[in-house]
Amino acid sequence: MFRRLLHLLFGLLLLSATALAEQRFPPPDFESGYQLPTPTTPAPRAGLMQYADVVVLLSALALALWLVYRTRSRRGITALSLFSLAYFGFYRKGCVCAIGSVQNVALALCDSHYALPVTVLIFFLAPLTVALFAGRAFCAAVCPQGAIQDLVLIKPLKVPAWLETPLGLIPYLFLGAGVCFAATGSGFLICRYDPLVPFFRFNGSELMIGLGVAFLLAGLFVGRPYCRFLCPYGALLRLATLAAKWRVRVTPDTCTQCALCQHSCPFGAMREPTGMQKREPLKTSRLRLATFLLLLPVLVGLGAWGGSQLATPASKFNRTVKLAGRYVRSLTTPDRFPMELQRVEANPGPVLAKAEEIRQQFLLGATLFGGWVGLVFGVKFISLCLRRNRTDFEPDPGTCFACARCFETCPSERIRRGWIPAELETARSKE
Amino acid sequence: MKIPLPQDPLGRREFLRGGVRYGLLVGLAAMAARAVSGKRLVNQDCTSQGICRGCPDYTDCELPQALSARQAPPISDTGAYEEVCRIAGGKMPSRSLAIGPEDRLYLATGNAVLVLNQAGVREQEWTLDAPVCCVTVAPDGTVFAGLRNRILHLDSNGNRLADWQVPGNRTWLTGLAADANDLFAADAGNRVILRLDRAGQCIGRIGEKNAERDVPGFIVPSPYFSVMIHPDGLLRVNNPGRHRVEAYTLDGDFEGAWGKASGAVDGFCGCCNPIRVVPLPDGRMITCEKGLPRVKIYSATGEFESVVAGTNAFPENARVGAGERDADAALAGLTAAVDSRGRIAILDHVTGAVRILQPKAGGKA
Amino acid sequence: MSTNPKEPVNRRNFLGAAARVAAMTGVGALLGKLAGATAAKGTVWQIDPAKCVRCGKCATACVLEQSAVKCVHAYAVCGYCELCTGYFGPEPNELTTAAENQLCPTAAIQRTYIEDPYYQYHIDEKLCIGCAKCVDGCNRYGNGSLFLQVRHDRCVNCNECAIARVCAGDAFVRVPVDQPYLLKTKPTTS
Amino acid sequence: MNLALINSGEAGARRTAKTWLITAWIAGLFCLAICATILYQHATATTNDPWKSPQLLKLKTALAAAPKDAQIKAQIRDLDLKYRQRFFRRLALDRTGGWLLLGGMAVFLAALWRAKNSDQVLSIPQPNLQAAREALRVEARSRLAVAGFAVVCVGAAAAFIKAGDSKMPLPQNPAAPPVPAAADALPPLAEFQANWPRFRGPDGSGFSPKANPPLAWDEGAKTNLLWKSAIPLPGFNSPIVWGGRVFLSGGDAQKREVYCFNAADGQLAWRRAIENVPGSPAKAPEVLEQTGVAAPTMATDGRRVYALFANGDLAALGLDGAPAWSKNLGTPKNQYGHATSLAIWQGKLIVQLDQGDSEPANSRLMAFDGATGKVVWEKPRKVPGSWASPIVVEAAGKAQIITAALPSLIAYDAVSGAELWKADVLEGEVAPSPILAGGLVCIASPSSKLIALRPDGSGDVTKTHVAWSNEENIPDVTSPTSNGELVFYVTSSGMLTCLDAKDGTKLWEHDFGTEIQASPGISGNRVYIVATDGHAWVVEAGREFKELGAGKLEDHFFASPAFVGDRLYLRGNAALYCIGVK
Repeated sequence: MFRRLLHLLFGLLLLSATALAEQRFPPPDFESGYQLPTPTTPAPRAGLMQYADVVVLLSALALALWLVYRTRSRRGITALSLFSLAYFGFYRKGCVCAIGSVQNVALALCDSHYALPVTVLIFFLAPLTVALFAGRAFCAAVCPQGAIQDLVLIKPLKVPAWLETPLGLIPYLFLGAGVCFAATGSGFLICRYDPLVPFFRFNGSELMIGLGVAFLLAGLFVGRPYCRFLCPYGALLRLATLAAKWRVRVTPDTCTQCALCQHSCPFGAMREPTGMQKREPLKTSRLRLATFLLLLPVLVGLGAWGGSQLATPASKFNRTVKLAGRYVRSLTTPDRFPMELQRVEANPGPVLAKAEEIRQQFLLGATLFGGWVGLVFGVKFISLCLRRNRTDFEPDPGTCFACARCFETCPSERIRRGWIPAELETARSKE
Repeated sequence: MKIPLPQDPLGRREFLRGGVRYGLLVGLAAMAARAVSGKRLVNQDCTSQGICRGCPDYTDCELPQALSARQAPPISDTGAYEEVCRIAGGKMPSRSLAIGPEDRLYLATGNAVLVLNQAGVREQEWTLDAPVCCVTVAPDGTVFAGLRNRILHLDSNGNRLADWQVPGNRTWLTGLAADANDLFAADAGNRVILRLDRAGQCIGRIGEKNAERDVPGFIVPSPYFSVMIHPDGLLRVNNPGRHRVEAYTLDGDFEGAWGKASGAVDGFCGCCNPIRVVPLPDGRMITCEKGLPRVKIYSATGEFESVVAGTNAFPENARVGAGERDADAALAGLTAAVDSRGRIAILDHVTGAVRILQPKAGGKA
Repeated sequence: MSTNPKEPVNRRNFLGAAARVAAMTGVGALLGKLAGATAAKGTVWQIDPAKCVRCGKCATACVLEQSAVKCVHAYAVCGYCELCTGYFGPEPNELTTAAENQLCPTAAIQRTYIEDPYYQYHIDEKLCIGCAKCVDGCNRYGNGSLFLQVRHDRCVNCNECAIARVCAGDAFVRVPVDQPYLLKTKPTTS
Repeated sequence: MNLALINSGEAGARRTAKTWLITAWIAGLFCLAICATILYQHATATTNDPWKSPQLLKLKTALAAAPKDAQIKAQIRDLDLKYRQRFFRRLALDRTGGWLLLGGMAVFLAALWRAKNSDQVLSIPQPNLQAAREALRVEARSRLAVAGFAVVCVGAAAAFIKAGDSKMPLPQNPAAPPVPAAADALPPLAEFQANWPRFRGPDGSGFSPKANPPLAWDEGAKTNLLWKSAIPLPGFNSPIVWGGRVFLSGGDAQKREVYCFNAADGQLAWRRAIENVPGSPAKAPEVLEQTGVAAPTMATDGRRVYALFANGDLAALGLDGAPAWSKNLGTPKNQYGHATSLAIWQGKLIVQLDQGDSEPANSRLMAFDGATGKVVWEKPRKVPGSWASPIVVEAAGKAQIITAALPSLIAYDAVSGAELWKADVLEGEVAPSPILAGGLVCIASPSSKLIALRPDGSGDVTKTHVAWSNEENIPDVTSPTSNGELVFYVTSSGMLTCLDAKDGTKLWEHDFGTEIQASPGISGNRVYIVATDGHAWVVEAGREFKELGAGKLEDHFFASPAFVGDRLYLRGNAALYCIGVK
């Protein structure tokens, strides 16, 4: 605090000093009394308004938790989704969002030149902390990208479980790549390839608008394709929910195992009771588990090696490395757009050195990324061999978006709400 | 029958207790991490990733070193002159050049006047108390150095003979010329040529707009304005806004003008050229331009004769637009001077280098 | 740590609690690590005019169809020339406002006569597309009073600026939100 | 059991559903129409934006050709207005279109949602009797699918690596200027002349017309000494310079090495030991200490550098130090040690390998292909060992290699190696090299006379083509230098003499009074003379003696200076010095 005050004072001193020293070459001496206009400088959105965004985010998160756990209201969730879409989407134009904040945090950790705005840090941490305790309430109704997909979902088709498993790995890979690029200062991949943001802005490149339309059209039939098969922040939240204390429970009462909730879930998040599953011979499954456990370090090692091979081609996506490469090539063959090369030609040493430094960073980053990919695959193989005991239908907290669709289909919930008479239920249970 | 909610609502006390515990945990971890990673201040550099704090200050910029490190091609292919010598520039911007007795070079660089001998060896360095905008050498060997609104009269060893304040808050001196009795100062800020006597008294204002005397007035959009005494006894002043060179008597009568706006080789390019005019002993005139940095020779009557040095001889100068920094610190530009042997010295304001050109043997020069 | 006393302490709950504690410790560590690297003020994108090379990509690379970058005129630096190289193309046919003489492709510069021999040049922001043609003309020959700036009434302040990514001069910088412009004229003069 | 029907009547629900469905259709079509309009506008307008319309550009060019044509002006104005209006119309349409589309989509979704809801029939799913078996099958399939996806990822990564060309076009040492890719085409002549590619400069006469090094330097006062870098092994060869790099060789009885320094900062960019050369003798040659094993100066063609050592090792290295080829030519029999430098001409490496004491023994002149090291041609020479270096000059319409040895100056055709002419004018131990001075070949016969010959003869020209000769202050070791107009030469005792290149008349002499072993050089209009004890003088290359400056370094100098750009490179016994203005 004190330091900041000092900075402020110093800044003021400096400003007044330069004001005294400054003397500009005088413009013409107009005889007609013409007064020099001053250029207009429309102010950006005030800095304080960012904190309003934070307040809205935190309130929406709290409200979503309340709607999911207390009122269990699908209608309320839909309403909040609409609000979030309007506020974070169309009003705030999708920036800054929790999904992109991952990269800002990664950059701030690796680049000492970058100052991370506090608001971005909160956007990163708040949904994550909530997920650590109570699941993906953020995805349910606060995230505008999720909201727009949830709202366009008209006729959900089931994605076969065997297909869903590998596709569900993509977010982890995207997360790894996004962090690797951000940490090396090579750009924000996740923001660049966010297909839904162009809708919020009514503007965007042809490629991104096309991708966005494709995702929304697919979203008419496949529940939340971006959230499930691409969103890197979703991958983080999915990991966080492993530790979640509270989970969404479908039935307020004992589960009647009617499977209605499983059918109502458009995201394939409902897990059936294990009693209905057939068991393999214990020996087979144990052997398989042991194999995959042994395979895990191998996969990580292979991934790391493969990743290190990716380093050089991937580093060419970095501007500095690309520029240095162009400069070196331009020594033998003329460059098509020499304007960019001017700042290297004047003094190539620092740029070449910087490019080399970034390449080294990429070597580390890509190796880690490769190891991460190996880990993701290895853990997935292992998890496919593990089986938890479930007595009731319950949502998988990692994939459940807490959208509250299943609540209303549960007969017990309908009875609780008085939508069907309790007698009917008791009659049924007597049957 | 009322079925209760599936989970027991979280009690307030329990919520608070949990909150405090986790809060403490997070706080402890944060402090530990901070202690381990050490304090880090966000660097204040302006990089594309970094954040730029505070107002940028353009005025105190040194010349980018890289620029001066570059090597411009020698002047030889074009025109009637060839480069015989090049004196490398320093780090500070150079703004003016004059040639004095024994063909010494007087270079206004930063806050100083440098005196170099013919071979480019630095003989003296006179540090003054403000940036030197222009310099000239009187026939008696004394030197006049123009600061923004002051003129210093120095003897040949740099001792101060006089220090004259030029009144007016718009004053911005950019050119000086001296004959045996008078000193002419080009004041770009007030768009006027001042005539001063040896006591520093202003005894005439030349070229102010005056319909009665048929004086059109100078248009000087930027601090590039100079005056020279022509061998025919008249003054020659560049009027950049009108793209021409104008002739005045020492008393301020407008005697005529020549020059036209054109990017072609015989005209003056851009919006405000020429930036300087220098007479040769035989009455012909050297003109300097910026934008397309080039030095040309016109006959005494204003017919284009030849190119001394073309744009490709000054690649750095061509690249640096005036707007790269505040217009006050305008970098681009060339200054020419002629020595006793008819050789032309050209100062490149951007690199600070001085090129000395001599007429090609057998060439028409 | 704070398992619900009403819930039985089974393996799953215990593991969950342990993971939570670990995760929250991680969050704390992250906070500590970033403690010196945060800024309370937000930042916005801006062009450093000293670095701009007038490559023209501002007009095409912005996520907005009509770019958020527009030309700004520092009147105090302007020479008010009749032959303005930011307004007229090279070798203008006549010094008039006719279309064939203008450099600006969208006729966004308004030229008005003030007095002999001075003319005022004013940017009509609604029409300006940030193509930097006038900026190049003015900087190459003139005083450089025309320069590009990100206009914050239009900029959506993307997390990663799409123009910054392709800027030939690497001129885009993040500036504090309370000093959002890098103008060529300073606010105060003596 | 049908729970939904408890809430609503079936028929009513169907009717409502149908209404909503129709609404959805209408809204959907509306959205499509808007999309189509926007797309159409984009397709038609983008090519004709006012700033890239080829039509407008063409008209403007036409106007420049005919500046008075009012019709063209009118056309430009019309077209300009049209395109601008269309451009801004398109922008406006995009904005409003966005909102209309949003509205349409909202209606479309709401209607579809209502249609679906009112049509909803909730029924308890029938228990799936196969569920248990399916669960196992799904698990197995998932594993397969994950494995398949892993394979896809690996494939994608491999394709990425392959497409991305995993070689980085960055130099290994970022401080060193990057090496141009080795191309078969040789660098242009201008580049050759701007550098210092061989002993005593591009043409071997020690003359650089454009270089402009400073006039004075002093190591003690630290003026104009840009850098100084220690040279690991000794050698009497002179530095050569190419593209911001300075090359030298050095060696002792055990090792022979080539060094590359960055001209920018003097850092040793690389050093390469020349070893494992096929046929190289195990024993070091017997050489005098005053000659050493690394007396021949290297040469470069801008693609590779070449080095020759006293044991006959000849090596070619890339500019980045990568070995290209090497061979041993047999240790030349030479009582002092082989000292003749390499010459280069159009990618051919010229090696003059004279040997034998007084009797000629296997002396020869060889030309190698620089890229491969293959012998292009080889000519025997009936001369004993010599220490002068050959030069390649363009004279009488031919590229001639001029060689000097006892007793003849012999010229060869550079293309074929055929002998062109010879002149028996030399005596003593031939160490000074020939130069070209104003169209004449100039050679010092050690301590006896300086002879200039017209290089346009054939056969024995001893009697016919001597243009002039002079016998004053003739050097025994150093070579003369010339700017085409004047010839300068300096004796070991420090006497500098200036002759007119046209007729050999002496113009002036000046005694520096100190030992000088390095050949002088001319840069622009200045002669640079470096004495053994580190003193140096800069003298105007004029018809009168005029000292322009002086230099002092704390070292001993035998090698010839190299002039490139604004710099002067000097090799001392201990270090390499770069003189220039900071």
